[in-house]
Amino acid sequence: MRFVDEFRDAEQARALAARIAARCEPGRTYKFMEVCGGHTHTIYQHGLEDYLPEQVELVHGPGCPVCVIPMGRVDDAIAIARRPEVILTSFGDMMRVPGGDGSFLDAKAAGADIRMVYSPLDALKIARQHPDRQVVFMAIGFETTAPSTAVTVLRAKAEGLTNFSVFCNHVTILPAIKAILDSPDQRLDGFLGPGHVSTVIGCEPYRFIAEQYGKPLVVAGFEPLDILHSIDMLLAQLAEGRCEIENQYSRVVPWDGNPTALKVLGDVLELRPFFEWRGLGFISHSALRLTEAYADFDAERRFDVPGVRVADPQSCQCGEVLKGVLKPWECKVFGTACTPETPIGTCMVSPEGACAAYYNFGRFRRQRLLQVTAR
Amino acid sequence: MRFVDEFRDAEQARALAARIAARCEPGRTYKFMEVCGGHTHTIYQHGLEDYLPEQVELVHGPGCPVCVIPMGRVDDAIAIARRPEVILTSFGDMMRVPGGDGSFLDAKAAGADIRMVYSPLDALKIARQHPDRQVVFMAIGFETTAPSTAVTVLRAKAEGLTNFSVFCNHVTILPAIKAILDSPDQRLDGFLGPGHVSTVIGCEPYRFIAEQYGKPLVVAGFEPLDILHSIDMLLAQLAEGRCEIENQYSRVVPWDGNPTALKVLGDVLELRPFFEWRGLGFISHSALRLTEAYADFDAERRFDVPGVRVADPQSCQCGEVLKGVLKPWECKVFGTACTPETPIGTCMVSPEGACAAYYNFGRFRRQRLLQVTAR
Amino acid sequence: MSGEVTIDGPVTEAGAKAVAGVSEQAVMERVARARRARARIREERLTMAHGAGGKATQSLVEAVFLEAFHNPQLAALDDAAALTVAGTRLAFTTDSYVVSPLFFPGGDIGELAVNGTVNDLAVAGARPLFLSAGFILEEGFGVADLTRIVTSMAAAAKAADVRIVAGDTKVVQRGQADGCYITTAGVGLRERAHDLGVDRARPGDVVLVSGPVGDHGMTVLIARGDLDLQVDLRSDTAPLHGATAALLDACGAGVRAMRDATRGGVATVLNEIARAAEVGIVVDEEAVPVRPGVRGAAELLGIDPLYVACEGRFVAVVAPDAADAALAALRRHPLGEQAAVIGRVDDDPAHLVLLRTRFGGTRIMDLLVGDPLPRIC
Amino acid sequence: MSGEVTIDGPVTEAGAKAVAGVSEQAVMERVARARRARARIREERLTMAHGAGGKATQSLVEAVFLEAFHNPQLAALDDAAALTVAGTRLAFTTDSYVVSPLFFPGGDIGELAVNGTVNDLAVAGARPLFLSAGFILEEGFGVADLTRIVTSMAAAAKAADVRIVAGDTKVVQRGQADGCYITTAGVGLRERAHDLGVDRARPGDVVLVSGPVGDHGMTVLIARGDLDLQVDLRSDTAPLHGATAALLDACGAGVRAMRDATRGGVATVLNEIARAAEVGIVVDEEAVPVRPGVRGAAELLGIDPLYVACEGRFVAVVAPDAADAALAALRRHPLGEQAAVIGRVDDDPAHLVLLRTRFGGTRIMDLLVGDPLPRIC
Amino acid sequence: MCLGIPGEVVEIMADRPDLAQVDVSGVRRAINIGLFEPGEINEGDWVLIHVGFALSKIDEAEATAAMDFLKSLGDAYADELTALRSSTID
Amino acid sequence: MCLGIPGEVVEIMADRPDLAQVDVSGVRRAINIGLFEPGEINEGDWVLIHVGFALSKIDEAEATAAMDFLKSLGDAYADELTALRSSTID
Ligand code: SF4
Ligand code: SF4
Ligand SMILES: [Mg+2]
Ligand SMILES: [Mg+2]
Ligand SMILES: [Mg+2]
Ligand SMILES: [Mg+2]
Ligand SMILES: [Mg+2]
Ligand SMILES: [Mg+2]
Ligand SMILES: [Mg+2]
Ligand SMILES: [Mg+2]
Ligand SMILES: [Mg+2]
Ligand SMILES: [Mg+2]
Repeated sequence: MRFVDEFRDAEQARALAARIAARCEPGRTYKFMEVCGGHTHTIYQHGLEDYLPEQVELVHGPGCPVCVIPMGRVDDAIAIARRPEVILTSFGDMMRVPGGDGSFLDAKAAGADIRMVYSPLDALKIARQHPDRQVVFMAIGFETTAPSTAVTVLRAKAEGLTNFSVFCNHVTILPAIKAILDSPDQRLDGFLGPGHVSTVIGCEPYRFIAEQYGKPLVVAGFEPLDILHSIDMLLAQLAEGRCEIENQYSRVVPWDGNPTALKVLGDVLELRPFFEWRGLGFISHSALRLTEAYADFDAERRFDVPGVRVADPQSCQCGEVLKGVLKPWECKVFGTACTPETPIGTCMVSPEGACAAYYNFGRFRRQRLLQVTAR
Repeated sequence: MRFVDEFRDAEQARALAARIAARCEPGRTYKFMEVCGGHTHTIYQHGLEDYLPEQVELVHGPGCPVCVIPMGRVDDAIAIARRPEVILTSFGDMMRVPGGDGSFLDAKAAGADIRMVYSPLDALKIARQHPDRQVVFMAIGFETTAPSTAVTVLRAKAEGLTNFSVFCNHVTILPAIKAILDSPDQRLDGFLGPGHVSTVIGCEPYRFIAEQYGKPLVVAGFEPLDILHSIDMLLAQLAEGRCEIENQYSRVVPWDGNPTALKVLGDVLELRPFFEWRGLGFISHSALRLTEAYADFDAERRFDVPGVRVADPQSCQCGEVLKGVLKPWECKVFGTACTPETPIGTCMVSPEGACAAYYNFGRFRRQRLLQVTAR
Repeated sequence: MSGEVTIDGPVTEAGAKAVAGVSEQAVMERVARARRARARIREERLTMAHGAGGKATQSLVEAVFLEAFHNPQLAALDDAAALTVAGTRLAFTTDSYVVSPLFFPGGDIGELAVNGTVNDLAVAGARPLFLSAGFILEEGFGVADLTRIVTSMAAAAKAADVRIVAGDTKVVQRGQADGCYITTAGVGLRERAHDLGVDRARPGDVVLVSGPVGDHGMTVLIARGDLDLQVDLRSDTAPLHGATAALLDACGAGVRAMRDATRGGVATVLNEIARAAEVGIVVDEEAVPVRPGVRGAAELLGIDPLYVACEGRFVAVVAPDAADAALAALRRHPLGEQAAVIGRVDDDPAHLVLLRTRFGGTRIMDLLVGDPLPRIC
Repeated sequence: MSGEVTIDGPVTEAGAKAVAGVSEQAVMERVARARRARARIREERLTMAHGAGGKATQSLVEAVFLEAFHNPQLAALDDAAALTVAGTRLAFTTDSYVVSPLFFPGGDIGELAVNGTVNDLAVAGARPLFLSAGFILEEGFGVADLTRIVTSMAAAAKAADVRIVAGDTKVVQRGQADGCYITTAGVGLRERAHDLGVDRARPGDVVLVSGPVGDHGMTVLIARGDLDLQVDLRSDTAPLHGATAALLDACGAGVRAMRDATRGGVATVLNEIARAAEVGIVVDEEAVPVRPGVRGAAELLGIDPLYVACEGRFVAVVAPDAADAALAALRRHPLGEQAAVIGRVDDDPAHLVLLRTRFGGTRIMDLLVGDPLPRIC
Repeated sequence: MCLGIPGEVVEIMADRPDLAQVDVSGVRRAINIGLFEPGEINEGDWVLIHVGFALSKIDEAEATAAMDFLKSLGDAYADELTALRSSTID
Repeated sequence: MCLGIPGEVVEIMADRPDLAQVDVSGVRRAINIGLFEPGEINEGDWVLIHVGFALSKIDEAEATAAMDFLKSLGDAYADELTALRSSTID
């Protein structure tokens, strides 16, 4: 596959690994946060850490759209889905995310009409096919996904559809990064910036990270060589005493993002004053909702949404994991009470979630594995 | 079973058979019409003709509610049932009755929501359970069944149900009997009167049959001894030169019928100016519909009923059979193209239908059967 | 309620004349030939009648399945196929269970799925040994209900001395099943040398039924609740291998055929025998054991108990000289205490079952058309 | 799109301290023990995940079915139960087929229902002989479609040299099935003396796959149409008895185990082997044959082709010295032209499958949790 | 036409006087007695049931009279047969 | 986050200029190109696809540059390794 396989080459990985190892100062450790769950997934899926020296530690950030949804929002969505007239549509990713009283999959098993879609436009298609039903799209995702929702709403309006609405859970990445930088217990040496968010917002908005917080950030692609390359770039900045925003993923990310997408997004969606993030609590101006002009398509206005607030389970330490304070295995319930089959926290659900990636793809007994596979 | 088994006694049947045989004048044949399909069913189910001398011939009348429904009414009902909001409810008897384009069973298989009920009140229950649907009851039957429909409509009104209506196909027996008596090709010696219709209308209304047409009528019960007894009573009248209305079924039929039922019926239902009968064509004042006061519960007013008119198939001779002009086996398609699995006419559908009873329970090679079973 | 009467009917003389001169006998012989003709399926879509065990089912099986799969074992349409593998005489059968409700007085779908397949092996004269079970489960189905069903299957398997050795589970979307469907297949060993088969009935043979008929079907119909009937009835579901073995032990080759009277009831089994063996069967209605509750419900609903399914009763055809031993052997078995001789095989009228009614009359007892639906006429 | 940021999160130090002093290694050993623990089922209701072939299916099978039906043949969870009846070595298996759509490029539910059961017998080392077929049909299902399915079954049976000797048909109400479900069971003869079993894999053994993986599952997923993808793919459905026989002829007792890679794909089969034999398996991602269309669709949908079902591919574990002969034998067979050695068995880490990625890294390849759902993250 | 079946009224429902429990050979069902005036149908009465309604109250005296008549015919016939047989045997 | 996959635009739909057919390893799908101005996306372009939308147009020059850089590293490393090996053998 073009633009994919080229960036999965083992030989070049070995070269990059050697370069990375060479850059590490003896006795110093480097802690980088991959903001994005997509990076986490790549790291584990390809076994990328096998190429990293012990000195380089990657910690998982808050950039998994599924992981940051608070339980109460899941319950709210289920409450909407339980209405007999409603078809709730959702990406497959959401199906197993636990709310306070089960997941979409459980609600579906109990009779709610919940359907998976691949694109928000598929939800629109379902709305056209079922004029007698109310079709609600459970919108999740960062700035990457929000423009697609916005286009879909524009289309619904243009077609005059009265049975389509959006339950909007779009979040924005910058306030989450700022929250982490403001967290007192965090010591990071730099960031792997979210590649696909950046296709929309570009690279400029990260400047405050370098300038106000003094941390370098490299916007990174999602193939394993992209990540190794980005780590190499971060190490280079540190070695050279630079602190900049760089773009490793320039084949996909224009420095200024996608102006058309930003315009559509600004037309249809606006910042909420506050939004709750799983584990992180309420963060101001961190999420999106439909503007007044599109209020007719806002499920929160169309339906009586209970606005459930569910305290995270006592045992859940997703917040710490999302902030990079704890490694997944340091959570008390990791891998025993909390597994991908019976997730307690959302980080265990999405294959992008730090805990799920760690559990499914494993990093444990890493030396042993290397030994075994090298035979 | 009390009031049932006593009237199925083989020994008493033999006594009655002897008496009947003794009453028959040598060289004379007797042709009696059992008006009622229930009688037809009893006759075949119990093999009653084994007890009758060749001189006594029973011919089947028009009294099978299913058999007289014209194909167009079936099609109309299916058109209603096809509406997505409608649940059509119907007695099991109607399920296989062919319209111009298939039966209820076929329409159900093709997606219409058609459900069987045992009582019109069950249809009401379904309406209560599905407030978001329109529940239509396909009402069929003579004066026996019409009062139950009337009570059901009264109850629906009392409960203020707005999602229940009746597609009324109730017919009245007297115009049909009169039509047969007026038919030029009919030579009958008397009638077995419809026992269960008479529980409602009583025996008086038949008087014109004796007085204007000079035919005796005995209101007959439905157990085999009831029928043999009634035949004996008819033969007695003929032998004695009487021509009267008599009531063999006095344990169930009061001479004056059921005044409460008649009142309810008169309140809720009224005669239609005309109604089409399968095979008999249009007969004036022969069927019932809801009165103006209950117009809200009339499916014909609530829905846009197409009012389909379907010519009976060329090969169909149900009319002749219903009038007793043809025996079932004399119809050209009997038992070959027209069978209970693939009925062309309605007489082949209901187990009360003359053709179905004849086909299913058989009378053919009657002597041979007697031979075989007597071994 | 009365008024002027006018008539606008078709002319009738033409029709009446069309068949003038043709005798009833000639017509009825033509009809009899048509009755025996190979089944065709005319509908474009399946209706519930195609699953009811009567004529529509027969048409479906003959026109679609036998047509495609033609081989002698299947064509016999026996309860179980008789196979010989490396010299070992096996019986092999399958049935799918879709009963509603899943739990009913006297049993549940799990017990049924074991007993039904055990019985198909048993009436084929085989010793039931191993079962497989394929589950099709509806999304949302209760795990507790499933556990109850599976536990009941295990108990039934133990009671029937068979092992469930192979299985499969599928889950389908909500609304694409009715909770739980089970398909079992069974393998048995045909230990006895002599073969059974419904085509082996001979004129003079005697027909027995192992107990009261219709309990299962009527129990389930009423348990559905639509009819609002209450009655103290229980399904007759039971494994018949003991009773069939007792009969075979007592009569040996005197047993011509056995068949469990499931879907379509005793009447259907008798018709299948009459067709397969090209014989007539005359049944004495009075002799057929029917419980009062079954009879009462049947009268209320306008259904004939002889067409109502049993799940623990079988019909046996035995040679005339084995009849007494057969009845005695059955009556000694707990599941055959009310066994009865209900009729006999005759050479004529071939392919037909005749009923000598309780009233003393005679009629044909044909395969059912469509479902045995409650009726009001 | 920017503004004042405030935080109102939980205190984090407490959590962080709770595990202080516990090593990653200690935690991961506890986790590994939990991984191996007997499956439990916690849900009150079944979800689609219970039918997807991954962990939920495993829990359901172990906690409900094995628990109730405990017997050695079933507990082996082999593709087919190994039975011995009157000295004859038989294999017996069943599967239910609920595929949607019923017709897809390269096959249909009928062909699948025959091949699937034939394959379960074949990979058990048996010669497939006889099948049964139970049909659960939805009221309203088209007779023409049914005929097409049944005709296709007949052709598949002929191709696989088996006979369909027993059958059953049920019709359920409209809305209580998805057109047509088929459950087949199969009986085969275990002609060879040596036994196969997924518990027989030994460290040092070599793992092969008979051809490109995921064609069937991806074809069906795309044929459903919801994803609006067009691709030139066909189901790989095929009877494997010829290929398995060729392998057994070539390697005899060198063949330890075979399993067809159906629901859950090759990854699931490998996990089943690792669990049953208490071994580790190391797979070379690069060596696994995957067609470009499958790969492209998998990337688009965020699905791993190793978890996607095949219906005409099997995994074989062979002794080290039989590996070359095995690969050669498979490659000579038309269904094994693209056969490949994809990994080997190791003694450690027991119960786990490790994937050496194309990129040169290593990761666990566990049983799937839930359905392989298309995802956007 | 119109399947009708005799059943015994075993209970008038207290809260719904238009409903009665009837018994048919041990089978029970609630039926509607709204085609009779209140008080007309009582426990112990036999009624003819049609589509879930009591259509008619069975007149036991009339039933007995009919049965007696039929029985008398049967007896007479049996006597005659016996006489016939003895005459033949003689 | 946000699975994105490169695909080649093989057709702009004539009747729906906001839709394009893309090809990913032989798999085709219609995707929405409404996040670009009309004319910005053309046949032969490669785009990054996310939830059925083209999110970004892939810059082939940048991609080539990145690949060349990585390749140069790889080649250098390979040379080094060869050198190392020869030195060991020697
Ligand atoms: S192990 Fe579970 S509860 Fe703990 S941080 Fe991970 S997802 Fe949250
Ligand atoms: S045989 Fe058929 S068409 Fe002819 S009269 Fe009877 S029902 Fe009508
Ligand atoms: Mg059977
Ligand atoms: Mg069977
Ligand atoms: Mg059911
Ligand atoms: Mg059976
Ligand atoms: Mg299976
Ligand atoms: Mg298998
Ligand atoms: Mg199997
Ligand atoms: Mg399907
Ligand atoms: Mg299988
Ligand atoms: Mg069967």
